[in-house]
Amino acid sequence: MRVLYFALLRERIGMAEEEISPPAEVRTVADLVIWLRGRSEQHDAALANPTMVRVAVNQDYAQPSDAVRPGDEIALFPPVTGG
Amino acid sequence: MRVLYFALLRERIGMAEEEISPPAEVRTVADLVIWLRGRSEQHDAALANPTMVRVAVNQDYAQPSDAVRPGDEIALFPPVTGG
Amino acid sequence: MTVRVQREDFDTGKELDRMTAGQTQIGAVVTFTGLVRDFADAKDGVQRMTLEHYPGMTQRQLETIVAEARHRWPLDDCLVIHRYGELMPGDRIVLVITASAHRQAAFEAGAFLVDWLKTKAPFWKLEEDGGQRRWVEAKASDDEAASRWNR
Amino acid sequence: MTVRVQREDFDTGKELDRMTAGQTQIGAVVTFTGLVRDFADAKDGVQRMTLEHYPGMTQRQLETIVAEARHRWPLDDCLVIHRYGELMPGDRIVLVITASAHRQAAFEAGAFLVDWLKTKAPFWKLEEDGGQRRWVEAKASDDEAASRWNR
Repeated sequence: MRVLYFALLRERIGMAEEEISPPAEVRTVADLVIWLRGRSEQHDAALANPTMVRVAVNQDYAQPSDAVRPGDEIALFPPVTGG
Repeated sequence: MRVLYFALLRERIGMAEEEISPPAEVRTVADLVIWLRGRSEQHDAALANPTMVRVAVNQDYAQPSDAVRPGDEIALFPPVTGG
Repeated sequence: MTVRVQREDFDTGKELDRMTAGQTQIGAVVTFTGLVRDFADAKDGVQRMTLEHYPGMTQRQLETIVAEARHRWPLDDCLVIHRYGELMPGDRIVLVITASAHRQAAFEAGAFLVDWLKTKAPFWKLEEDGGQRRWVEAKASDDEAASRWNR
Repeated sequence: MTVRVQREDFDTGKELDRMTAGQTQIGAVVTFTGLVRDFADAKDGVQRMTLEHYPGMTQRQLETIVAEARHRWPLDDCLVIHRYGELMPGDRIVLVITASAHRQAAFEAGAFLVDWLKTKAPFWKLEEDGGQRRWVEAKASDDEAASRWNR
């Protein structure tokens, strides 16, 4: 499973992407965010405020209850500010 | 008093403008339209349907009750279709 | 703030560039370009449109409505060009450009000005199609669109 | 229907002319151009903005929303260009062009696409002003503007 970070989350976590293999009980977006927060202090601080984190699974916006599977491309980023 | 006609009204009445001197009792836009209808059969037919006639006094839209005075520029035309 | 009533064509891109060149407070620019369409009930002949107008009133009324738009929305700039004379399908008729710090102001002021042009600007369209000629009739839907700004 | 995500500048007038050339069914074309404004809380330094984006998702999501706009309004054509990379105040960021037989469709679809870009397109603005750098925060007003299309 590949995880991408963008903008402020990328800077806070200190990397643009990482390859991860979470345990089988990580089944949803919500599970994954909790699991990622355990990876480092930076992860924990960057992902602590759920209103500041958006998640896309395979390049589509995802809800906390949506499934994540091995092979997925997961992206975590702050609320967008384009246009 | 100068009266201008535009578009379909100009064609039906058969002239683009005329100089008129209505009697003193013609005080409002409504009075004037009635008076103009008496000028010829063409005037009468062209101005018969009030929903198809708009009036401007001195280049501003006017209501039937608005005053008309000697020296005014009066324009009569169908509903507009620009834009 | 500029209003032009002219026989000549206009260049939307050039007008847009002129309005925004060197400006750094404008965040949003909306342009509306109106074009002559093929006539809905066309026969086989050459199609042509003639736009008649009331010159003195047009300029005066356009300046009034542009002032009204500036009063209602925070506009940095505004341009209205309306053509008259003979036009063919595909030709440009009207251009409205609105510039503001905020996109909603630019969009709303643009729609307001176009609705106003459709219902109040003293222009009349004559369509010719081969031997047929026909004055275009005003649409009730245009009056409805314009009435939403009466508040 | 075209979507482009690019580093290079664009020419609104040229894109507009390309869309309308030879067309006689289009009656209304609306363009929205978004520009970099001076930063509200600027200090004295040189101002610069960097737009970061998520390339794969951007293109994919833009194509989806353009398809949605076509489904909601009778559009003859539609173009979205969004830039990324380094930009200075006054630079163009985004272009949306909508063309329709009817002006209301062109205006509404344009506003819909711009609202969507503001709230859903995966772009992030980093403002730099001399030594200061700051990620722009999302605005609640943008979410409100976008929510009016949820019907």
